[in-house]
Amino acid sequence: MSPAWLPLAIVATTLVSGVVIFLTPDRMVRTRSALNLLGAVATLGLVGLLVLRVSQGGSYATRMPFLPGAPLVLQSDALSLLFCGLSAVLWLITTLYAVGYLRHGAHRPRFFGFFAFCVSATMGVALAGNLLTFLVFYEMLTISTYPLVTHRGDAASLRAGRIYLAYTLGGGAMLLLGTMLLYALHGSGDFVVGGLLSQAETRPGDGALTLVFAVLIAGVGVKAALVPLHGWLPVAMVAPAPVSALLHAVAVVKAGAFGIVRIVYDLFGQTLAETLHLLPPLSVVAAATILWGSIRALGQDDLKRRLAYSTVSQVSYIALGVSLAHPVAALGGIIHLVHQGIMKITLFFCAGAIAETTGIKKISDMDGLGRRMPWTMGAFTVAAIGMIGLPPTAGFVTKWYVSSGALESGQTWVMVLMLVSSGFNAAYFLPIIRRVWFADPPPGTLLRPKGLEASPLLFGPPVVTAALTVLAALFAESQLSPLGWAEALVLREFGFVETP
Amino acid sequence: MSPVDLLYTAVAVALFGLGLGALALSARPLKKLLGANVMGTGVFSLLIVTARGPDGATDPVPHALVITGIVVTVAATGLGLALIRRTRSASKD
Amino acid sequence: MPTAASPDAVLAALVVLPLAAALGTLVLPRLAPAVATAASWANLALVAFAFGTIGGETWLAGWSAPLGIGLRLDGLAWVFLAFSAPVFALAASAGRATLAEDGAATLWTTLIAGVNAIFLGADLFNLYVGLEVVSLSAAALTAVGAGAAAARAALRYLFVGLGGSLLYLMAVASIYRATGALDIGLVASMGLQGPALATPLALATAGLLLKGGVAPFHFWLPPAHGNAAPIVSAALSAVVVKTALYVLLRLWLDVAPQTALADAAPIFRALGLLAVVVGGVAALRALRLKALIAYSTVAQLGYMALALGFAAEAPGATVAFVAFAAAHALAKSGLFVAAGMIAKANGHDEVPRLTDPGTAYGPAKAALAISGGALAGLPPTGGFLAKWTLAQDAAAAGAWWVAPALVAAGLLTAAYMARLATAMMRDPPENAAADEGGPLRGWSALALASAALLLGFLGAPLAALVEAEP
Amino acid sequence: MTVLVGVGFALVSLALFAALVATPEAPGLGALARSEIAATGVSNPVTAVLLDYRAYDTLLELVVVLLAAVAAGALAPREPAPAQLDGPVAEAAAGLLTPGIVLMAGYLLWIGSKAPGGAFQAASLLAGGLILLEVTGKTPPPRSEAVTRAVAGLGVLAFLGVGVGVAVAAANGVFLDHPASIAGSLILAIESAATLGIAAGLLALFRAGTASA
Repeated sequence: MSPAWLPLAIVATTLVSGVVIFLTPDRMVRTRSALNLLGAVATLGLVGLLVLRVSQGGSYATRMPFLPGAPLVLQSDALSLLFCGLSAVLWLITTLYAVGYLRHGAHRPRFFGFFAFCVSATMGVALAGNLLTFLVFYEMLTISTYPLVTHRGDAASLRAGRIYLAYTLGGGAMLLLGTMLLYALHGSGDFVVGGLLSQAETRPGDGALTLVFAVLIAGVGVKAALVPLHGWLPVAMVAPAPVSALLHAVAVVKAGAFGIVRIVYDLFGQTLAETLHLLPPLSVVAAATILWGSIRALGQDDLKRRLAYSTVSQVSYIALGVSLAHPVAALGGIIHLVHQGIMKITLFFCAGAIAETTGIKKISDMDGLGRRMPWTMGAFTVAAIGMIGLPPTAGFVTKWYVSSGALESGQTWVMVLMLVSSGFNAAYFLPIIRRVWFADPPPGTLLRPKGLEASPLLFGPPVVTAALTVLAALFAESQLSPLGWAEALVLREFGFVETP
Repeated sequence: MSPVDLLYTAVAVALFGLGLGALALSARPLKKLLGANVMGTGVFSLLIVTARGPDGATDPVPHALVITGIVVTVAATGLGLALIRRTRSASKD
Repeated sequence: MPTAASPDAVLAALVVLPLAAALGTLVLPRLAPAVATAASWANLALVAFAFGTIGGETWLAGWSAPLGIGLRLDGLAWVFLAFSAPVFALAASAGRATLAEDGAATLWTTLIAGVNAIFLGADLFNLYVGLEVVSLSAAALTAVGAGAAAARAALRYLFVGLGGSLLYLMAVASIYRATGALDIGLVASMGLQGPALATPLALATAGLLLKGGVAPFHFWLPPAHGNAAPIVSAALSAVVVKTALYVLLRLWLDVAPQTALADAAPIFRALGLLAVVVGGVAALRALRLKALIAYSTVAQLGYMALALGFAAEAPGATVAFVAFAAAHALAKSGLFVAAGMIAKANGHDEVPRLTDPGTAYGPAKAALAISGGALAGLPPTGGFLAKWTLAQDAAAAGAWWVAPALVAAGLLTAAYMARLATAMMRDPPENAAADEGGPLRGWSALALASAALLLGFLGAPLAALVEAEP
Repeated sequence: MTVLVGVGFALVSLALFAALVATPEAPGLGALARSEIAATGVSNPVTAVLLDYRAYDTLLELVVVLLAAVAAGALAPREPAPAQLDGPVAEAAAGLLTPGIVLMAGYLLWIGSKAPGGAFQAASLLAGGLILLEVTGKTPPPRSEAVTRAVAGLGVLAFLGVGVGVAVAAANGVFLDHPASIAGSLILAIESAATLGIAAGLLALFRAGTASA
């Protein structure tokens, strides 16, 4: 297959597998699961192939005619591969988890069909070569995630769905408006290394550009759950666990954060962003979100809602890193894209496993759970430590880079913010760990089930992702680790070294 | 325009306006239908006035248009009556 | 365009074929539905074949202007034919029960003939007769096989049609009186201005806006489209209202000089915005499913009026007008057919109580989702293409308020489409009858909706067709 | 409110009248129509316009009558009404008038090509006669609704048949382009079919109207 079609192939495989899954009748569980896995493995293979080729210096773009003067472009650059790789790996793991989680639910073809569409949209968002393509897949992501959020079909899910749609379609509308204005003003919205607008000879007036920046950031900010646009995320926790895991820890939230990175670096570019001093307000909003998310997380007794608010806070690390206008901080921000994904998905997997096997949803009922579900709670603990940012976890790497970048660029308030937020993280994760391992379970609960603590499909995935959390930190320096990739990208972005 | 043409044009326009008023404002469907017919007659009289050439030779094209218009209006009126009767009989049972 | 077949034969055939089918339905009443469906598909094939004769024209009965009547097929006309024909074909296949009603098949074929006659018509009076053929067929079809409410709606629709046609006819009479010509090209070359141009244009525009259901003349549309049978509602909202707006476009682009359109632009923009708001809010509050969809038509027609409002300053706006017409036609007809099925499966059509009709309705639900996206202008559908083109052209012409207005209107549409999405996710009560949804109908609806999606990718060819020649 | 709208319409009419008075009348197509009449095969210019120059308009007009007749029949309530006119005077009158009416209709049809007359006038007269019979209880043919509708389609059938036949005969000629030599007889053929068609159509419209109110 000629390489130029590789990016399109990645997006298409998941799309086609989604359509095929839709057509398989409900009762054919095994065939559907097989199809699902086949799709996931095929996508992972293609992404692997792409990563390999790009590391050997190739670069691939698929251009498709779409609107007059504005084609659809899917291209592979370091940033897209980072997000693509993350999604492909985690999709495979989550598919396994979802098969175990939904053993006996209704509407499964619909669930897995939209699940595949959603990943296809995420791949599209990752590989988008211009703002228009990004918008198309960004909206497709909204549409394909809505049925997943409202999967249970009961009143609570429908209400959550309505709120979810209101926020995400509102965000989509802002992004659409920004895209329309940019294409009207500048005629193109291609993502260019070093920033399309900073390198453009003639560009629209500063006022117009600032407006477009604000509108675009508001558009992606909804999915990136920046305060005050984060309201939908805790509400959407009513969705089944695999949805919360993949979507709200990886796909949807990251699409927003990824959008911020694209807009700041590849659309406006570092230099223009600084001259128009667009970044300070962004860093203030990011900081506010980090604090607000952590504070709200403290007060939640429902495990998934606490994790949800933690996501709101954690995602803004990416926005913060990017908005500090310093290479090392930017590196921390970008790398958190991957790290937060791995850690948060572990936590959601565990939350789902706990709810599915023991029915416990409240943190106050989780006493002594460690003895009953050692593997799951072990993975939970590793991920929780990662979120707090203690070595040797991926979380530590992120915070290390962001804070050292902030120090070097003299923005010491960021260092303080890092410490405070780590404190908050500890404040809402450590009690859970203490309760799970050191408190004794309420009398009469089944201590140690004879066989496995839950179906292997439920506790396997979190253990794998927890391991990844640790591995990402230990092998941070190696070329193929997320950090390696991010380093190549950031150095290129800041112009220290030519692209490979 | 000769005074006679002026008069005919005025009558044509008046019929058109009255017909339009009746069609739009009257509540009873039969009256609306009659209004439409009067409005049509207004347009057709204007066409006939136009057909009167200055040298007395009439222009056949407007005449043909009027015949076509009249037949279309008759057909529409027939359909309108059938629909009025259907609304009455449908609302009865 | 290489004209493989002579335009004379092809253009005439586009009108003769449906009329022959109409006679067929009279001669073989029991086979009427089959004849009507076959004719609809043959019409689609003929329209596809007619692509080769774009740019061709034919003077019927051998007499050229000013005495004779011409049929002309330019890119614009072909696009209107190209989105109407699939609607008729797929709706006919999805509505065999409705076509079996007494007289329905005949009216369906005369409706197609009237629509083709209008899109090909190049003579002002001939367009009047074409509009009458369409109005009477549509009004009668609205009442066919439906209850008292549909009969009342059909009667009001007939009166609106009659009033609109006679307003238009008075305009034609005034134009003939001032120019002595009826052919559009000829009248345009006469260079009418002042009151001789303004009055007929105003009368014709009022009449055509009334027949086109553009707000504030939209009062008749929701009852008519809401009460008719699903495939009739599909044909009415997708094609019939567009015929009046097509004639309006012809008048303002071909007959009136560009300065006249520039002067009238603020009116069309105001009407457009009014329609978008009125239709959108009403759709948001509508209780019944078909009323919601009908009010959505009122809103979507507003986009077309808005596009016409910019046609003077930015030629690309005509492409937007056509794209809105095409995307709405395909998406709305798919939506009506799918909604008809879903309402029947639910046993009622009150939106707040609608529930998921079950897996047998997969294609219908997919059609609902895709057409909802197309109407809301979500990328990559045809609706998005239309909005994008209009926003870019308006911005080029300095009207920066259009982009936010279109995006806000899109949100409003998405809001009332979300009501349907919520319904489709609502699990049915246990005792819901699992009626086996007709397989064909669901796929017809999905085919129409997918065409609206595909349109999103045909921006460049569409622009080339519409702006082919002056 | 209605007064307001009424005043609005009055203003519209005044504006229209003012515009019409202000615009000079164009000479119209009278001279041209007469100069070309030789090729149409008829000498009455109005019939020439109706059946040759703008024959396509007339075709669509016949379609309107046909579809109105079909629709009215389909929508009217089912039960046919008893005869309204009965008694010896009515029956005698019907008996006496009908042959005259049919003859007169034939004459109007025939004279149409030379003087004012033609299909529409003949059909209206014929329909009047048929309705007279219908009302006095002697339902004239075509009796069943299906046959009436089929007969109502005769006019359209004739137009299509001649129009396509002429185009095919002239080797991709133009629809309805009657060759000058046989134009007159073609037009007469079409007019005769149209007379029967429109008469049946009007009869169908009448029958739809008389079904019980």
